[in-house]
Amino acid sequence: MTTSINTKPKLAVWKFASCDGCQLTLLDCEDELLDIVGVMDIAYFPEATSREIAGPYDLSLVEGSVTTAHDAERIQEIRLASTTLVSIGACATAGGIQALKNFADVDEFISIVYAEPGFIDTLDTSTAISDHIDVDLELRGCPISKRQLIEVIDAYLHGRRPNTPNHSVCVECKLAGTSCVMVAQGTPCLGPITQSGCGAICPAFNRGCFGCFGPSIDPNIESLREIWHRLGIEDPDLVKALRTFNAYAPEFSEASTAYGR
Amino acid sequence: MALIATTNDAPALSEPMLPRPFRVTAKRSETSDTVTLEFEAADDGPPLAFLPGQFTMLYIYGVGEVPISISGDPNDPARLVHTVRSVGAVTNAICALDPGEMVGIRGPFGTGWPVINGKDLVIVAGGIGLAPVRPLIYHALANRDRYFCLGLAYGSRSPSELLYRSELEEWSERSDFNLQMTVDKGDSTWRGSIGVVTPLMQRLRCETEETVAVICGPEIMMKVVARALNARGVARDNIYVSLERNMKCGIGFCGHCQFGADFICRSGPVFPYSAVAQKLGIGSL
Amino acid sequence: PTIGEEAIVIDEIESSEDLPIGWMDRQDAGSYELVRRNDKAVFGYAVGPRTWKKYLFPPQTTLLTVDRIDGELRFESAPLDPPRYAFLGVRPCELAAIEIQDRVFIGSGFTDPTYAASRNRALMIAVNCAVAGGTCFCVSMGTGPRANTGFDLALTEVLERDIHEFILESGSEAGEAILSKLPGRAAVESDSATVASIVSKTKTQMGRSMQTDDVYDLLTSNLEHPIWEDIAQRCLSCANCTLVCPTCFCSTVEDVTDLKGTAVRQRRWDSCFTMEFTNLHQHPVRSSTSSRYRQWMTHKLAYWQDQFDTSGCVGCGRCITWCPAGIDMTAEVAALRANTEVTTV
Amino acid sequence: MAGKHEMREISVDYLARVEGEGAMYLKLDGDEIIDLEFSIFEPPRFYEAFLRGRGHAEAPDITSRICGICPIAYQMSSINAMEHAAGVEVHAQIRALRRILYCGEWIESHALHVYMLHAPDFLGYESAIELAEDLPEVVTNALRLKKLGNTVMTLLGGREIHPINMRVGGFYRTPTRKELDSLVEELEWALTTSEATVRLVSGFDFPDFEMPYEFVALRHPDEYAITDGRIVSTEGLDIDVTEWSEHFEEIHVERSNALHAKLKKRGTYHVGPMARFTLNHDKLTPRARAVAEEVGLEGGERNPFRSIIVRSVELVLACEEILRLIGSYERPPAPWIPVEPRSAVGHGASEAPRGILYHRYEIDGEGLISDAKIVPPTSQNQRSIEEDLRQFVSSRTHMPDDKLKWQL
Ligand SMILES: Cc1cc2nc3c(=O)[nH]c(=O)nc-3n(C[C@H](O)[C@H](O)[C@H](O)COP(=O)(O)OP(=O)(O)OC[C@H]3O[C@@H](n4cnc5c(N)ncnc54)[C@H](O)[C@@H]3O)c2cc1C
Ligand code: SF4
Ligand code: SF4
Ligand code: SF4
Repeated sequence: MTTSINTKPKLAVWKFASCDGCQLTLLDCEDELLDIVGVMDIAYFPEATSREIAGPYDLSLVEGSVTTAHDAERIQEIRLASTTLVSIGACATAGGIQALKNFADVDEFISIVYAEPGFIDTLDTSTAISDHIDVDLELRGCPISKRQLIEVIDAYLHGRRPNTPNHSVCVECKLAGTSCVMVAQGTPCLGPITQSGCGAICPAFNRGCFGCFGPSIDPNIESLREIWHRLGIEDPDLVKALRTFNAYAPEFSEASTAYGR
Repeated sequence: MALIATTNDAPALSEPMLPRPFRVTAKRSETSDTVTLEFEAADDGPPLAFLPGQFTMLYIYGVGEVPISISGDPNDPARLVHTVRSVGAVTNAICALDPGEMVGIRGPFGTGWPVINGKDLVIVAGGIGLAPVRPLIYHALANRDRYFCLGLAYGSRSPSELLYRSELEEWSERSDFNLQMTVDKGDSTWRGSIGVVTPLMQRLRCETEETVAVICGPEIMMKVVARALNARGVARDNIYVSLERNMKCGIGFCGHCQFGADFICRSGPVFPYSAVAQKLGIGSL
Repeated sequence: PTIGEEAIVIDEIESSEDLPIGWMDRQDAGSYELVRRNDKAVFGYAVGPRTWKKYLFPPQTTLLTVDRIDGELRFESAPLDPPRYAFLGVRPCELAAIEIQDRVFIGSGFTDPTYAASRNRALMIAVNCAVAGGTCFCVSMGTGPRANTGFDLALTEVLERDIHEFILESGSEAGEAILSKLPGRAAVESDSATVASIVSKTKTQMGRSMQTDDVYDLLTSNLEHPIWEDIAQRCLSCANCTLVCPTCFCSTVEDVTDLKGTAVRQRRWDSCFTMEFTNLHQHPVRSSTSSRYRQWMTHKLAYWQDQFDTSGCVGCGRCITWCPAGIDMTAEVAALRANTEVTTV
Repeated sequence: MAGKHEMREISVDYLARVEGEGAMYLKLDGDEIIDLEFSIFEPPRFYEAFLRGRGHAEAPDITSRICGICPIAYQMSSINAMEHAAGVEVHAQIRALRRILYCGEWIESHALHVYMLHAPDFLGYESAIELAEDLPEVVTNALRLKKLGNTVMTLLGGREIHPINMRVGGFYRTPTRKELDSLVEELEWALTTSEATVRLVSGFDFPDFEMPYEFVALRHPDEYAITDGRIVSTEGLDIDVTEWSEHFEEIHVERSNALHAKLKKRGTYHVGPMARFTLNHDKLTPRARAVAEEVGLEGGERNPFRSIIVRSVELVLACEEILRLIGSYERPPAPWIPVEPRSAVGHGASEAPRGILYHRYEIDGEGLISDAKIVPPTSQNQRSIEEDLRQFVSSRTHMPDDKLKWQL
C-alpha cells in the first residue's frame, strides 16, 4: 500500500529538541492542508499520522536543535535521505531557547533540574541544524509563520526562490501601517535588527518586537543599543533581550557577550 | 532600408506590467549551463520589433520574471530569440523550458546599440555578453556596406563555454568580418589565444577616431576594455557599454535599477561610456 | 486623520467625531508624542506617520493573475475598481508629494494603471497649516505651509479666542460645486488676510530648515565623502524613512502561487535600504549601509531632479521623526556642507 | 499467535490514543510482561535552570516555548504565579479575556486531538488525511473548528502559536467589542458542530478499561475551572495552589531524563479532561451539560479511551463560554496594570488542555527569578499512563503484535 506508483513528492517532518510549535504550524494551515496533501505525500510526520513511508524524501522540514550525541548522528542520516532540507524555527536555525545553556555551565544546569545528574545524556551545547549539515533553506521564527511556511512549500513545488526577505521587521511594520512604538511610545523594540516574516505582530499590539525571528541581515546592534540607552534600558536588560529564542544566532550572541561583560 | 526604428509601438502600454503569452518554438543548448530559445507570440499581437541591445522581461509561471536581452535577428522579429545562462531560480526554469511551453514576455525595453553609418565598428564581448550584441552583429552583417572595418573580439572562460559555435565558425570564414577569440583556459582542441580580451583588440586593427566600439560583458571587463580603447584613441562618446542591475519592472517604476540619476531600464542598458565612466569608478553606486 | 495607537494617522473616518479634535503632536528627531491641546482645534497638528500614498500606491497591490490550464498561460490584469476617495486634511507638503508621485506613475512615459485609477477619482480637501511640526521644513522645500494648487478645496482653520471657523477656498470645479452647497457666509477680503497671516506665522515656526540651492552639487560631488560612513554607524538600515516618506515609490514584485494552477504577481513597497534590493546573482551591489544611505539621500535630494525635474523631498519631516535612531537629513546635509572644502561648481 | 515462551519486543513510536503522547517499549516473554517503558520524546531543555536570573515579566514568553501545543497554558500559569508573588489582582474583564483566549487554545487543541489524532485511530485510519478521502465533511468540519480556536488566539494573542499579547498584569492590547463580535457567528456554528461531535464520537467502539487512580483537577466556585482555581481530587483533596509542594512531589526516574510527579501520600494520580470532567461536571455550561447527559456521561468517566467524548464536551463548553464572555465584554479601563515585583514566592496553576500545569517561582527583590519549578501534565500522568499500559497489555498479551499495537 505504501509502495503505490506515486509520483507526488514526499514530505517528511522531523523533530529535534523543540516545543513542537513549528511543526504544528503545518497542521495549523487549516485552509491549505488538504491542498498540500493533494499534491504531496506526507511520508513521515509522526505528530499527524502513524503512516510511515521509507525515504528518500523530496522535502524534509526539520524542527528543533541538536542537543544530544544521538541527535547529532540522526541529523546526518536525515540529510542523506532528503533531497531538499529546510530547517524550521528558531530552535533549528539558531539553537532555540535551550541554547541558553551554551552560555552557562551545563553540569550546573543539570543539577538544578535533576536529582540524578548521572542519568542525563546531553551535549554541552544546543546548536542549529546548519551547524551539523548543509541546509537548503532556513525558515526563521519562534514559531515560524504559517504564511511563510506555505510560501516555502509552494515555492518548492514551483521551483521558485521562496519569498522570505531578510530585511528588518520595520518594513512589515510600515507595510501594516503601524505607528512605530519606539518613536511614538518610547517602547524598546528589536524590530530594526530582527528579520521580518511575522508581519510585525508585536508593534501592532503595542509591544516592542522581542526578536523571535532572529537577526536581520547585517544588523546594526550597536546603534540600537544607543537608542535603548536613551530610552532608559541598560545593558543587562539589553543582554536579556538578545538572549531569548535566538540567543545563539551569531550576531545576537556576539553582541550579548560583548555587552554582558 | 531603415533599421527597425520604431520600438515603442509595443501594445498594452496602458498595462505595462501585463505580459503577453509566448510559446517556445525551438531550443538549442549552447554550453553546459546556457541555452538559446526561440519564441513566437501566442496571441494575435504583432511581432516584437526591437532594437539590437534591447531586452524583455521574461516571466515563468509561478517562478518569477527577469530581464533578458534579445539575441536574435532584428530583421526577423517574428522569431524572438533569447540566450540564457542558468544562475538562479528563474534562469534555471527558463533553461528547463521545452518547445511548446509558454512564458510571458513584456517589452522590448531600454535603449539599443548605436546605429551608425560610415564608420568602423568594434565589438568586444565577454561570456554571456555575446548574446546582447548578436543582434547588432546580424544587423551589421546585413548592412555590411555601411561600415568600414567590422570586428568582434570575444573572450570566454574556456572553449566549451563559447556561445553560438557554428555561427562563430561561419563568421570566422568571412573576409569582411574580423573575428578574434580568446579563452581564459584552453583545452586540447583549442588553437586560439589564451588570456584576457584586451590584447585581441589590437588585432582588430580599427581603433581610430572613426571607430565606434560596443562592449558587453562583466562590469569589470567593460571598464578595463573601455579604458584601453580610450587610451588607444577611441573617443569615450564612441564607446558603448551595456549595464546590468536588478530589475523588477523594466519601466522605471520599481526603482531597483537606479545608477545615479539613471534608471538602467530606461536610459540604459546601453550607455555611451562617457555618460557612465565616472560613476563606474565609484564603488557600490 | 484620526487618533491611532499613540499617533495621529490617516485612516477611514465615519464622522467628524473621529477627527483628532483637540490633539496635537510634539515631534523631534526620533520622537513623536501625542499631546492634548487646550482648545478644540480640528487640524491643530502636523503630519503623522502614514501618508496618502497608502491609498494611491497601496503597500500591496495585485498586478495580475496567471492561470495555467493544460500548460497554456492566461494573463489577466487585476480588476481596477478602487474606491472613490475623498482625502480630508491633505497638507500642502502632501499635495506636493502627490504631485511628485503623479510624475513618477503617470508623467514618465508609462502609466501605472492602479495609481492612475485611484488618483483620478480622488477628491482633495487640503488644509493650510496653522501649526508647524518640530521636524517640518516645507518652507525650505517650497511646498508649504499654504496650498496653492492641486486641491479641490482648501481649508484654513481659524481659532481666535471665541471664533472657531473655517475659511474655504475652491481649487477646481468639483470644489466649487461643493462650496456652493455648503452653508456659511461668503468670504470677504479680511478672510484672505486672515489666511495669509495664519500661514505666514506658521512659516516662522518651522522646526527644521535646509539650504537647497547648492544641494545637488554638494551631494553629487561628494559621493565618496567620509560622512556616509559616519551616518552608517547610526543608521539601522531599517527602512523606516523610505516607508513613511510620501514620495518614495520603490517597489518589488512577488510571485504567489496556489496549488491549483493560479499564480499571482503582487507588487509591494520596497526600500533602497534593504540588502536584496540590488541583488545580482545573490550579490548585492549596495552591500554597505553607507552606500544605501547615500543612494537614498542622493536620490531624494539630487537625482530626482534629473529624473522628474523636481526634488524628491517635500520637507514633511517624517523621515526625521520616524527614524528610530533620529538621523536628521537636514542636519546631515548641513554637516556635509560644513565638512566639504568649497567645491568648484 | 504467540507461542508459550516466545520472546517478543514491541515498540510503538507514537501512542496517540492514550493521554499524553509518547513512545512505548514493551518486552514480552510469552504472555508475561518483562519490561514496559513509556517515554515522552523530549531531550532535556533545562528551563528551570536558565529561568534563574531572568526577569519575572519574562517568564510567560520563555515558558511558553516549553510546549507549542499549549502555549497559553504556560503563559497563564506563569502569569498567575507572578501576579500572586506581587500580590496583584487584575480587572474582571482582563480575567474574562484570559478565559476567552484559553478557551481558544482548548478548542484548537481539543479539535486537533479529537479529530486529527484520536478519531482516525478509532475509525481505522492512519491519519485524518486518509480519513478525509472517505469522510471529507468530517475532516472539513474538524479543520474549521480548529481554525476557529486559532482565530480566537490570533485575535486576542496576535498569532496561533506562542501568542504575544499576554503579559504579567494583563494584555499589551485589549480587543474592542467590535473585534470580539466578529467571532460570534462562527462560534455559533462551532457550538452546534461540537454538539454533533459529542454524538459522533460517543458512538465509537471503546475497549473496556477503567482507570483506578485518584483524579486531580482545578476547581472554581463559579465556573468550570480553566485559568485558575483550587486543587481538588476525587479522594477529597482540596488545597490552595500555594500548598502544592506539601502534597505533591516530583521524582527523577532512573535511567531517564523524565520527572514523574506523585502524591506524597497516595502515589499515582491523574490529571486531564477526565479528571476535570469528573470533578467539575456540576459546573458545565447548559448545552455542554445537556449533550453530556444525552450520551450518558454522567457523574464522571474513568475509561481513558472515552476521554475523546469528554474532550468533545469541553469543546461545547469552550464555545459557550466564549460566547457568554463576549456578550458581557466591556473594554477594561487599562490593558494592563503595572506589577511591582517584590521578594516573594509565587504559585500559579491552570488547566492546560491535558491537565493541570503548575508553576512556582521564587522572586528576589530586583524582580529576578531565583528558583523555578514547572510541573506539566505529562509528568503528572507519566506514572498513571505506564501503569495503565501495563494493565491494558497484560490482559491482551495473547494478541498478535499488530493487533495489540493497533489497540493502543
Ligand atoms: C538588461 C539586462 C539584460 C540581461 N540579459 C541577459 C541575457 O541575455 N542572458 C542571461 O542569461 N542573463 C541576462 N541578464 C541577467 C539575468 O537577468 C539574471 O541572470 C537573472 O535575473 C537572474 O535571476 P535568477 O532568478 O535566475 O537568479 P537569482 O540569483 O535567484 O535572482 C533572484 C533575483 O535577483 C535579481 N537578479 C539576480 N541577478 C540579476 C542580474 N544579473 N541582473 C538583474 N537582476 C538580477 C532578479 O530580480 C532575480 O529575480 C540580464 C540582466 C539585465 C539587467
Ligand atoms: S522555534 Fe520556537 S516554536 Fe519552533 S519548535 Fe522551537 S521553541 Fe517551538
Ligand atoms: S515599532 Fe519596531 S518594528 Fe516597527 S518601525 Fe518601530 S522599531 Fe521598527
Ligand atoms: S514582532 Fe518580533 S517578537 Fe513579535 S512576533 Fe514578530 S519577530 Fe517575533
